[in-house]
Amino acid sequence: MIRVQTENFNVGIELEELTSDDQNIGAVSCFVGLVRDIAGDKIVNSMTLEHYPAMTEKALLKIEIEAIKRWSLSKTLIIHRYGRLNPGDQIVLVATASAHRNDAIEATEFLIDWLKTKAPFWKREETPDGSFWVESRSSDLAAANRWIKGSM
Amino acid sequence: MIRVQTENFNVGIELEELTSDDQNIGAVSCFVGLVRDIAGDKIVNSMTLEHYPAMTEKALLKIEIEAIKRWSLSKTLIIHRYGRLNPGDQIVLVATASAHRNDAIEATEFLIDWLKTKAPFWKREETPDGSFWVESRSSDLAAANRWIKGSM
Amino acid sequence: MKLLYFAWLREKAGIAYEDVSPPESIATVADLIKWQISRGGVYSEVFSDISIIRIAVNQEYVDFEHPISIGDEIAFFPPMTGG
Amino acid sequence: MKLLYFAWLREKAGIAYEDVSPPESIATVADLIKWQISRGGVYSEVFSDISIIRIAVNQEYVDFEHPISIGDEIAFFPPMTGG
Repeated sequence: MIRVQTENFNVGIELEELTSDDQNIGAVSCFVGLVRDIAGDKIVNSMTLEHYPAMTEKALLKIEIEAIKRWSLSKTLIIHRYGRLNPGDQIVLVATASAHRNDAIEATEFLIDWLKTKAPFWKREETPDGSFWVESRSSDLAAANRWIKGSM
Repeated sequence: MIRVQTENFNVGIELEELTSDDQNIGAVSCFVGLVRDIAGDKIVNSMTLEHYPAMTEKALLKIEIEAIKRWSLSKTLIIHRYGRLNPGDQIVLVATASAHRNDAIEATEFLIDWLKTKAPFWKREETPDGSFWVESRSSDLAAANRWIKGSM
Repeated sequence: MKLLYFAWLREKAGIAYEDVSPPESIATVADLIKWQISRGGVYSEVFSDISIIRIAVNQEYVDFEHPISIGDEIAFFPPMTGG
Repeated sequence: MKLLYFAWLREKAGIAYEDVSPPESIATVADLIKWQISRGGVYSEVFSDISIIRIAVNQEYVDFEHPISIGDEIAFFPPMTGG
């Protein structure tokens, strides 16, 4: 399931829904990304996430489908927020449920890696020295490329 | 932090506590293990976890310290239940918080891998054909051994 | 043809979107970028370093040689930084 | 010396723990296991396949050659299956 929203989310409730009504789930893996109050050596007062509404869910769905093809998953969930966020705020939740831990753990890692470089979001950080668009990192690209194997 | 208990735990509350009062946390990774209603081809009616009380927290603490040595972590949490559990019940929670996602993700994976083979818990499954002690898997040992590098 | 700009491309362009009607000779994304630059104004700055520009045509990632046609929605943006 | 048994070793032994006083010649865990087997009863069955037995002395994992001494807590159990 994909959700793109400005509102916060409750991880506990989301994970409960992920595992309810399926007692063949043996493993839930989840990742939460949060706004940090420091980025590099800059103080971050707030962060604004811009996205491409017509494309975002489509791109996330594509990533989710890829995960479902690669691993044996009972459920998957991606929630990504946009708009203005403050340090400590939750940005993104990725969670997967599976019979086996390897599938859940690897799929979660894959989803967050691909999401970072393939979902149309852009972060701007507001700092005491002004606003700056966050630059993409080669390490994020390298992390995403680990999972390439011809498809997508 | 280590907790060994019979009672259930609330993942949402635990993760909130993990990130409260530290706005330099950018990533939370967590894993929840649950009792499945099927193991191999057997129906599982319930599962009983035995442990070695005098040793369990000591062993878990050792694993936790090893994770803190290897990765840059703001917080770590391991909750492991023992006693009688039913399909769908939560068994174990591993969660880590870090400034960066790689540390959180890798440390969580490490913790669950080592915990499976190095913490003194033993599972017995109650099935329609009787009770059976769960045998350790070579795949779990292989997963744990990935992280060996001289220490511990 | 609808052009969309995101993040710092939007700021440099001064607009989030615009409707354009390039001549028929403009057949690919690369052609379109050259044509936009030829129109003058902010576009030479917007497209000054195409190594850090990504494109989607009709909400699908494409490369610079991708064909374009009337009615397409063409988006220009920097490398994504979500998650 | 306190011996503890867990999981199926506990079931085979029929007890969760016992206090034993082996002679001084019993210097290692391996010695202790042989001595237990020599005492007869269930122990030859408990220790029939030591490849699937793990040991802790004073709550630390050790191997079969680990020395033991008076006052130690020695635990026998199968490979762990937590998590």
